[in-house]
Amino acid sequence: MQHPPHLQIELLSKRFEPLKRLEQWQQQHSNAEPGTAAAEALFIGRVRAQASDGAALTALELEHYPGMTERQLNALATACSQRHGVERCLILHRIGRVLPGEAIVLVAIAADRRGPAQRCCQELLEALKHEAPFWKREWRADGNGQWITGNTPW
Amino acid sequence: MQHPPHLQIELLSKRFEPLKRLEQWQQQHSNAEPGTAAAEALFIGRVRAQASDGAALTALELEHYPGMTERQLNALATACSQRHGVERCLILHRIGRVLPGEAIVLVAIAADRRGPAQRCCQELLEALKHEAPFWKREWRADGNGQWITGNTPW
Amino acid sequence: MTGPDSATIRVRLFAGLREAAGWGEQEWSIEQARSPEAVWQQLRLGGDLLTVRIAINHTFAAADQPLQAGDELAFLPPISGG
Amino acid sequence: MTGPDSATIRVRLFAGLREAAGWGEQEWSIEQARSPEAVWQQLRLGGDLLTVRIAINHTFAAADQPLQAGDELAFLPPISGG
Repeated sequence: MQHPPHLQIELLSKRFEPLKRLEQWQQQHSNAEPGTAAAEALFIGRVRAQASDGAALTALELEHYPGMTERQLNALATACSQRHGVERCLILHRIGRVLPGEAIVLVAIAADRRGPAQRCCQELLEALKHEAPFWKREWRADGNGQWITGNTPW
Repeated sequence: MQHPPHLQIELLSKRFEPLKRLEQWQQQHSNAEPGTAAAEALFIGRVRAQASDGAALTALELEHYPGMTERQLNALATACSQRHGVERCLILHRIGRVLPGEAIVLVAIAADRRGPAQRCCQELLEALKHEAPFWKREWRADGNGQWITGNTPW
Repeated sequence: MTGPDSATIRVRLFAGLREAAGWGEQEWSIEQARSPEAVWQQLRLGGDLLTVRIAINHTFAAADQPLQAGDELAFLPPISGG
Repeated sequence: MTGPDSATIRVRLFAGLREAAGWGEQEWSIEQARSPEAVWQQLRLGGDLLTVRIAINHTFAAADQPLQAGDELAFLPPISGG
């Protein structure tokens, strides 16, 4: 077995630039162990301009459970990374008020092979959507804010 | 039905920076149709430091079939993008001499939903590995260069 | 051995549940909080507990798991992250 | 109607096949190149045609597809891209 996967998990209350953060993450990686991970599977999710009923969306509000959310993300990332034997895992997730077009989630997985990298990225994204305590409220142009119960179809 | 997917496919004989190219691709996107695609699934493949038999690798040489390779990539990307109903598809693939650690392939898919984006990215990567005419030769430190017959396990 | 002040649990509500109840955090006497489902019944929020997930001390838990003084009990409406 | 010079096809080999044959591109008379498998037999490269993919005019084709003057026939060893 190789050494345990490197995890980096952050909740961010301010806008972030996914590619900038990926650049930093890759840099750390290539400084630490040059040339190990040949495969990177990445996912970036952004806020849509429409609410789930099609109305114009002003912003998404993301509530979380401080302490438990971090703990759950860590547990999910550890389990998924070990199950697939990947080398590095990055999760960035916004909290608070997020505007249409802004990145809300970034999942990045580095592994030696494309299969484990892709499978881990996909499973971890599903896991955090359903098993990490986050709640979305859609704020509409009319000032109406409604909690979403459930997730978008896969 | 939405309009046909936007495809960008390039064979590159020089080193490229995946995140720089992704930035340009995202920019075009947000200029053209701001806020449409909420999901991006990305894959970056790099050259390993070891040959398939574990020996140190000096470089990978990539031969292709000018004309047919481009045509096949285009056909594969069109079919896959339409099958999954995704919005944008970027494929960058190196040709010629590629050094360990350098990016050899980038596949990026933008779609309205995470499922189609991820499935399309994954299927297109498999398709181009098996259905687009590329051949890899591993150059070792001892000056020995051997053609690879077949692909790495998924 | 323990004074009456320490024989409590903390109850937390989130998102729609928090707004329905009008509060997000309360101390409850352990006497009235033997299990998550006992607390839920007293909350009278009207929804079905089956649609709500329960966490005790930041870990998912069953509705009948016994509570102990000092525990943090949370009711989590359907999750929608990512 | 067509002169003898135009009644040819172009044969192309890649990677290991190109090196085994010692050439990558040749013109063949259509008389000797009625089908990909007929060409393959004359190449005497020793490998099994089942492990090789065939393309006619940049499109994958079957080993018995008839060839026509002006066609470009290619033999493709196992692909290893990406």
